[in-house]
Amino acid sequence: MIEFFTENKDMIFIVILMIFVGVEVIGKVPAVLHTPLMSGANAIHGVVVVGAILLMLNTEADNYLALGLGTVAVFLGTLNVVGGFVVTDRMLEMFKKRK
Amino acid sequence: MIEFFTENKDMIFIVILMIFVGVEVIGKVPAVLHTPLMSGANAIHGVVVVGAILLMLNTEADNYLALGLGTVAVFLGTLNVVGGFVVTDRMLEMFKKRK
Amino acid sequence: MKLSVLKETDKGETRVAIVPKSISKLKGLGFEVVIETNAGSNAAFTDEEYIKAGATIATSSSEAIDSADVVVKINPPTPEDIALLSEGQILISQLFHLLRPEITDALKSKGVKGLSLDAMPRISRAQSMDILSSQSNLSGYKAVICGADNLGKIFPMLTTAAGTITPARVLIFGVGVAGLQAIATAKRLGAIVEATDVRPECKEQAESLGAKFLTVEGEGVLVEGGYAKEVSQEYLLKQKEVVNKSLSQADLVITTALVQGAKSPILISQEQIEMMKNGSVIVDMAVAKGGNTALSKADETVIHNGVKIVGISNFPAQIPTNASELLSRNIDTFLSHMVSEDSFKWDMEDEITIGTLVTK
Amino acid sequence: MKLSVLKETDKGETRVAIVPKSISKLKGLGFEVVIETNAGSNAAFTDEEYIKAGATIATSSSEAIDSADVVVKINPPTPEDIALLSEGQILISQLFHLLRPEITDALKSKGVKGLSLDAMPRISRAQSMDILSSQSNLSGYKAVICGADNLGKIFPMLTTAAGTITPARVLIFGVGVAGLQAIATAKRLGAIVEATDVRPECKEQAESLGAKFLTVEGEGVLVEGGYAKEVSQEYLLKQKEVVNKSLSQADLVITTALVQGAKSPILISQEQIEMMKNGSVIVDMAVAKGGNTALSKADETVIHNGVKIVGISNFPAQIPTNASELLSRNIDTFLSHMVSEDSFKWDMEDEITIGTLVTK
Amino acid sequence: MQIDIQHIIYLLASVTFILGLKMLSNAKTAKNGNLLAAGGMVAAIITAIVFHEGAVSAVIYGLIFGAIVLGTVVGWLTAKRVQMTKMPELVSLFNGMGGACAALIGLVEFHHNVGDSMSMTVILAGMVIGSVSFSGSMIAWAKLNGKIKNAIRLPKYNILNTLILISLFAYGAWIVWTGTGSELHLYVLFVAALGYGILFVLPIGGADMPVVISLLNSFTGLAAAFGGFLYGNQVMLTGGILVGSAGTLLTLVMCKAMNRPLFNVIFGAFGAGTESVGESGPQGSVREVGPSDLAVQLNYSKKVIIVPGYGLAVAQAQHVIKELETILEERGVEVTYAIHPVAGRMPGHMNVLLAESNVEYDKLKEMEDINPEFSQTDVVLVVGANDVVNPAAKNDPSSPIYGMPILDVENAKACIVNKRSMNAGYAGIENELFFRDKTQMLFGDAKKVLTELVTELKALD
Amino acid sequence: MQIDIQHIIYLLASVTFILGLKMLSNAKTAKNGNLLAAGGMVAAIITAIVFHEGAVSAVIYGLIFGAIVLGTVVGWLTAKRVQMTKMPELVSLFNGMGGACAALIGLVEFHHNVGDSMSMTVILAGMVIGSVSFSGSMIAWAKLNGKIKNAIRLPKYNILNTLILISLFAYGAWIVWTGTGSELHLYVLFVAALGYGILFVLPIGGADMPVVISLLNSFTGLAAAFGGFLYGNQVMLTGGILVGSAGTLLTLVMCKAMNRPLFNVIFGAFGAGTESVGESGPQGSVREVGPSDLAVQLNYSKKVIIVPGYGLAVAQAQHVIKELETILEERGVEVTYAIHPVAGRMPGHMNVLLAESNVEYDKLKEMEDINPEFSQTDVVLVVGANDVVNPAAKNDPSSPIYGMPILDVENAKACIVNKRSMNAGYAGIENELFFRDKTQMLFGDAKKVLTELVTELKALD
Ligand SMILES: NC(=O)c1ccc[n+]([C@@H]2O[C@H](COP(=O)([O-])OP(=O)(O)OC[C@H]3O[C@@H](n4cnc5c(N)ncnc54)[C@H](OP(=O)(O)O)[C@@H]3O)[C@@H](O)[C@H]2O)c1
Ligand SMILES: NC(=O)c1ccc[n+]([C@@H]2O[C@H](COP(=O)([O-])OP(=O)(O)OC[C@H]3O[C@@H](n4cnc5c(N)ncnc54)[C@H](OP(=O)(O)O)[C@@H]3O)[C@@H](O)[C@H]2O)c1
Ligand SMILES: NC(=O)c1ccc[n+]([C@@H]2O[C@H](COP(=O)([O-])OP(=O)(O)OC[C@H]3O[C@@H](n4cnc5c(N)ncnc54)[C@H](O)[C@@H]3O)[C@@H](O)[C@H]2O)c1
Ligand SMILES: NC(=O)c1ccc[n+]([C@@H]2O[C@H](COP(=O)([O-])OP(=O)(O)OC[C@H]3O[C@@H](n4cnc5c(N)ncnc54)[C@H](O)[C@@H]3O)[C@@H](O)[C@H]2O)c1
Repeated sequence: MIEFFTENKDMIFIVILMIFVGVEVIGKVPAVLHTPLMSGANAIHGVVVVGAILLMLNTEADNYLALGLGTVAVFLGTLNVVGGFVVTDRMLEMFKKRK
Repeated sequence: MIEFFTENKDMIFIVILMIFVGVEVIGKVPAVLHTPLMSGANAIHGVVVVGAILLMLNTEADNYLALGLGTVAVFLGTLNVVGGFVVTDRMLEMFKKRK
Repeated sequence: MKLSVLKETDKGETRVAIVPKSISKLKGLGFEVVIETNAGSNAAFTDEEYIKAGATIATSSSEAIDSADVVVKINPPTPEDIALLSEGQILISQLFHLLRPEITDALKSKGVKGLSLDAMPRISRAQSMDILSSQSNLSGYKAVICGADNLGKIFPMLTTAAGTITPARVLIFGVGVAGLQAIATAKRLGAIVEATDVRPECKEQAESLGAKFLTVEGEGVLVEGGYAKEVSQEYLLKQKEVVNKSLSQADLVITTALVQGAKSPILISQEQIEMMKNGSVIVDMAVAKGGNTALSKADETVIHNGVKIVGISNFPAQIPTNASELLSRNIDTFLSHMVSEDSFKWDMEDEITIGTLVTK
Repeated sequence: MKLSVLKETDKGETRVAIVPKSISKLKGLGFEVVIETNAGSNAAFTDEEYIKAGATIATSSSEAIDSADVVVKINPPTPEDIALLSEGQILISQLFHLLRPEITDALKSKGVKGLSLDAMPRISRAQSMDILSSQSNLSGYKAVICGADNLGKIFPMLTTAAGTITPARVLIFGVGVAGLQAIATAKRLGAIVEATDVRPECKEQAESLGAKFLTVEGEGVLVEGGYAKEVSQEYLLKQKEVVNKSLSQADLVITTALVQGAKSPILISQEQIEMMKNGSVIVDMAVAKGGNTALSKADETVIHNGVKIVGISNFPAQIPTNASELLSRNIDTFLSHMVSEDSFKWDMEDEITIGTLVTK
Repeated sequence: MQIDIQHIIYLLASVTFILGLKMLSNAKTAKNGNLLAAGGMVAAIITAIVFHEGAVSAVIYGLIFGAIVLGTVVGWLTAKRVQMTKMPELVSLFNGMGGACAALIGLVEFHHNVGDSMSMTVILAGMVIGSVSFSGSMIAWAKLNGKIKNAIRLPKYNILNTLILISLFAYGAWIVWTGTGSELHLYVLFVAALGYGILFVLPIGGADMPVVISLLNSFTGLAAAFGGFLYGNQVMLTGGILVGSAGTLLTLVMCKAMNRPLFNVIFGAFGAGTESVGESGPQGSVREVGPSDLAVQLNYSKKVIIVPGYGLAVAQAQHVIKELETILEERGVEVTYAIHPVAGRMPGHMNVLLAESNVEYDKLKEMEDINPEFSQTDVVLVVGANDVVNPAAKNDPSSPIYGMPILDVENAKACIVNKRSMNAGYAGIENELFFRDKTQMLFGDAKKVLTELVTELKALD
Repeated sequence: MQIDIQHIIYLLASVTFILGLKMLSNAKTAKNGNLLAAGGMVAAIITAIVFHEGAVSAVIYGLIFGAIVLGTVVGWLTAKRVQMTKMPELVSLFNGMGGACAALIGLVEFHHNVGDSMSMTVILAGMVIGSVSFSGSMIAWAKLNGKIKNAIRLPKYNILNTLILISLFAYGAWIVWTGTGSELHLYVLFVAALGYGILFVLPIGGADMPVVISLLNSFTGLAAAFGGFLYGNQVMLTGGILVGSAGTLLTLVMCKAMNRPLFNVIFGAFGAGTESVGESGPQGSVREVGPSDLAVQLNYSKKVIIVPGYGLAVAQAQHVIKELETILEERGVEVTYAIHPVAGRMPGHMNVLLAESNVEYDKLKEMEDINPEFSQTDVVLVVGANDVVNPAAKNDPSSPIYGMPILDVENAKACIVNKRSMNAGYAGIENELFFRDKTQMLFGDAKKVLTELVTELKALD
């Protein structure tokens, strides 16, 4: 365990810092922004699509099952990313001063 | 440069994140806390004393100049750390409810 | 249809039933409006203004009543008025049919349809026709002004180089329409206001205007449809206990307590008056119905033991302009409710018609 | 030392110079206090209260004046008072030495030392002895109450089921002590208040109480030590222009403009009164010094063209309790300034002594 | 060299995520923040494809592009077409897609890493969490959608769910421990995780869905982070962790705003409390609004009308309402007051109050004058009034207030009603207005909630 | 193994720094935050010593311990003994010590790293920044201390300073570029940096010292971070960077609070603005206070007396003052109003205003009644009053207000005076009170600053 820690100490520190940043960033958000913020965060975790892409790129061309699942994964991930950002953008429309 | 970057990419990312954390942490501090906060931060950078200690530990026992300067550095660093924390603590006394 | 407005003849009355502003509305309803000359002059409405608004002027009450379809005034008709009225005419005014049945009888025998303004049912949609509300409201204001004028002190607290004047203490009996407006007015002028009423919901209402409410925890009050109907003797005794301290400190006391269809209750006895401060003032707004104190006299100021008891039976007459405006609006709203397509509807299903039509 | 307080004999005067509360202070200064019987009764201070406070009662003014060291009253001494006074006595009252030199002359010839309350220098440390301030302040309040009582309208805006009553518009001329209190009181009651004065600093003061200030951009005003000394004819014309619109909309006008040591300026001419609304009211507080309108008459109500012009020369007498309290405090503070170790100091370096001692 | 640039881009993308989220938490910068993060995302995706080393068959590229293009088109269109009111359920749907993506990655990668216990742990954790997030989100979506109407609760569902959760852990641990590569175990775990997600969300009432979605959102973040760990991919790791931590905090903040303890959120049993308020009444359900949401509505309005009633007087909120007016006017919102002739308990009651707090007389409008203006009004704020805005006066001849003219607040674009409860007013009758579509209830003492509203408004600047 | 534990401890220490700083930015947690960070620091120092690998002579250990013990004793005693008012200068002094420590490290390490341009860069940067911080801090300390009284300005000091700064850069770059190991160059650079520090702070006025100290503070943080880079020591790196970034932001925040653009802060020319306000008047200098500092003072008081004057009326601040009263009373502070008989411009002026905002009559105290109470009062807040609190009425027989009784606000522990400027009141005379030691001026329109004060008070909860 400690060994794992030492190997990945920077990574772990990054994770800890990232948690801090995540928490801090949300810290004082006015309640009105809860939903858009949730939606924006939702789009960001769509970054999982990168994993799906890497998976595809590393899969042999004849592993049809893997390719099939991978393609679906890329599709779903993209949906998450694109849909997420667009819907957030639309939610934020209402914050534009109406004049 | 890019090479330096790649070698230290985690370090650099940590630095970047640390900057974020630093900025976020201060973000909404009420003006009343400016001085104690400054004083607390002042104590924290006293961590430089760790550098002075490492310097001493790595210096040969006969390098008198280095040892002399190093000892002074440790002394000054300790002053920074101890004085900094204590003075901050005293400043914060006034935030105790008087009853 | 011809609608005639009479000049009030009661002593001290200064109001007029219809003001120039209402005339166009009445014309819209199909009325031709005739005003007895100088009917509005005491309320600052000149004949010229009426003419400009589209009315015609009658030089006398007989001229006005003659050939009128509808006759409007505020106070009950005098015997002379009744003599001038003729069969089929409609009279709109206060008729007090329960208290003064002789008037209704006279009208009945003459075949005059009497619509009594004081009999307006106190339901939500009739609020805009309710002259009791509109006039009590103004009275509540005026009672405070009258009290302030009679008092040897000022209302607000003032810290000055020549010492601090303590705020006047005002105590109000009865937190109905008049009582609430009195609270508001006294409070505005800076007094410390206390109030009491038999109805418990008045506490919140009084407090919503910044007054302290003196709650009497007593039995024996019958409240019906928002009105105190009957108050027992025990209750009145309890009330005395509760208010006595406030009474002895009060600079101004305003009483507004009425009980529907009965003499007003005596809330302040002679002994209580005697425990009041030298120089203090009581304004009795219930004096027309007998008064709320043992010593009040209608339209007189009695001074007893250094306490002035001011009894004014017709407060609205002291603010004739506004009072007439509101009355006129009440009446024109009432008429527009009663009339449709240039004639009276006489809808005998309608609560308002049933309530106000006291002689058929 | 014996200090005697006389009962006021002027018509309509209800105040008393010393109230029971001051007596212990006066005794502390070394005075034995004698009060003419019933001196305070109109201001709600009974003889018993005075006795309880430590004073003795004199049955007549002659008894009171006889053997007194100091005689105190509010209004200037009557010829009878003067006849009773004797050499070496000190008289404290208003003496109006500039306007009515005959009084001072009479006192001088009798050898009476006269301390004139109205001659109090208006410096900071004399503020607590300044009866003009203390009485003007109460007058400002009372003038509004009086106006409200005379007006056929109410002050506040009210939205009711019978229509909306628009707020009364009040216009105040002269933003001195009385004018400011009048602004405050009218504003409290809910009126829309406008005010004007020759002194430009009054703008901020009026606004600090919620009034709109009508600035007259004119030359020809001489202001000395905070007092308007002289106002030119051109200025008055300019002022008319500025105020005429407000005047024609006003329901109540209160005038307070005084010019020290001169007749009060006429600010509202007859034509201007004629442009005012039917039913509106003017309360002229300057009427004792000639009045601010062309038609005002002291202690009379003139009705011209539907406009009531109320001239009351002694407003404080209408709030005798508070007015007497403040006066009494002014006087006892004055005395404690003048007296030390049981005798008068006659410090002729002292501005207050110099100013008030008008006959030596 | 390539790899270096790749790292720089990943790093920059991570930074855009942080900045984007940061900017999203401020009304003024939110829109740009979203775009910034989106930009970073695009860069990260392109980088992943372009900088890949080693030969890849064209088919695979084709599949990837196809999936991306399809995903983009479908995602874009769905997001663009959805109605404003349906957005929360769409967020839930998209969140589920992300979770599914993570789950699929786990399913596929499992084989490659059998034996490496660290990797297996990471893969299984990502897969389980992704699956829970997926199935849970789908249930949440169906609920918001109205496809599932009620909170379905198995008997003792709390204990059941906790047991399942523990079993999932244990099972996963066992798979890693034994190092088994068996497909069966993998799929059983997968199905069990899906099942848990469903059971987790099913018992929860509709009112609590936003909290659940936020929680599932942070789950998906966590799943993405595990993916990042697996591939040693920084942008996935940071993006995932960021959403995981921010999402968790957001959930807590939302819980706090709704006064619901975290414990109940995790172990089911939610929704019971608010639902009774939110969906009571014979006439249907009322919509609640909080001071903060109202603050935005007001801040971005052009014209606001305040309708004061007796409750304003009871709460003595006249000074706060004036403060509200001042702030809104400063922000360029036109504010007027509609004074009903019988609002309060005495004629002119409202006038007395509003004069005390120095509201200008010009701002007080009579009923007849203001009624035509409601239709051009963005927000009507009814403060402690009830009977004077009760449509029964117009519609219901049996009502005691029938025939009384009322303020036509319904004509405005939105109508907010502040009162302490659903209790009746003076006339003692129910008010249908509260159940109308355009109406939102702001419950609480007028002085208290308006003070909160003012605070939120100030924070919005 | 050892090295692993060392890393874990360093990591935890870094986290305590972050958490500590975070907690320091909230009044309630600040004290614990400081202790937490101190704990982390102790752990980091012990770790550095204990986990060192390789033999070290006992002498060196002795030196280290000696230095630490001495530093601890001296630091502790100085910090404990200093007066409250002298704390800022002490902070500056300690900051300088930290800078010196960093500079010394650079001086010594230079030799070991000649040739390695990366390390040289890091070392020189740390040394230069540390030196500037050291000498700058010493000047700031001397200024606050009163040892240096005036802002000393060389002619065209702006251009001069900029030139020196550029030269420092260039010189350092040249040393790295050439890879020279010459001691001479090193020491020249060192001295030049010290010189820059001095010239940088000298021209700056006393009022701006807090900003400068904060800036120098972040410099020292940066210097420490370079040290961390050099040794590959995480805790130094993170601690330093944290302080560097937090300090920079803090500096900006402080600049904003003082309305001074960042440009002026870096390129000299500060202090010119406020000094004239801050130190004018024949009677000495006035102390200013901001709404936020005042908020703390009030929040932690037991008894507060408000003295309203004509300015309250002019500003129409009666509603805000009532809000202030309400909040303070909620926090358990006893609030009363002292009404001077001639405050305002008409008798009873204050009564009219305060009645409008519903201040209870009981809370209004007359002069005679309240004067004895001032001595038991923590804070007196004078709002727009002047003559009525002017001690000249008691002390100065030549004053036009001599003999007028006044409110004895001086007897309170602290006296805050709000007005817009140093202008006189009605009587047109100066007020010595404003220059007294216990007095702090809160400049600005009463309504505006009191609103800010209320906002700050709310934030404090
Ligand atoms: N104006 C007059 O002259 C007069 C005289 C007599 C009767 N009335 C009658 O009074 C009624 C007036 O209508 P309205 O709409 O003004 O009043 P209303 O119909 O009585 O409604 C007032 C509402 O305010 C809410 N409320 C009470 N305290 C509150 C607080 N502290 N904070 C927030 N909300 C509060 C109450 O709901 P919750 O309990 O849920 O909070 C109540 O439903 C009419 O029916 C009228 O006929 C008027
Ligand atoms: N009460 C009476 O009956 C009466 C009558 C006539 C005269 N006086 C005289 O008036 C004086 C009253 O004393 P005071 O202490 O109340 O008033 P003051 O001495 O006139 O001082 C008021 C102070 O308020 C400040 N101020 C003005 N507007 C402000 C705003 N918007 N925000 C914050 N501060 C503001 C002014 O300073 P800045 O300009 O720097 O802001 C001024 O120095 C006495 O000298 C008294 O003799 C009283
Ligand atoms: N249409 C409507 O809905 C409508 C119209 C007008 C008034 N009202 C309501 O009717 C009620 C009564 O109004 P009102 O002013 O005409 O009443 P009122 O003039 O009949 O009586 C005045 C007040 O005196 C009180 N009172 C009676 N006996 C008392 C006693 N012994 N001691 C103390 N107080 C006593 C009554 O309770 C009442 O509040 C109020 O609640 C008012 O709001 C309703
Ligand atoms: N001891 C003191 O410091 C002290 C005491 C009392 C009053 N004062 C000040 O003295 C000033 C005057 O007070 P006062 O009430 O006794 O004044 P006043 O009674 O002499 O006059 C009343 C007001 O009328 C105004 N006026 C005169 N001619 C006018 C015209 N033609 N048009 C319009 N307005 C006109 C005056 O400017 C004054 O404001 C005020 O500023 C008051 O605050 C100071």
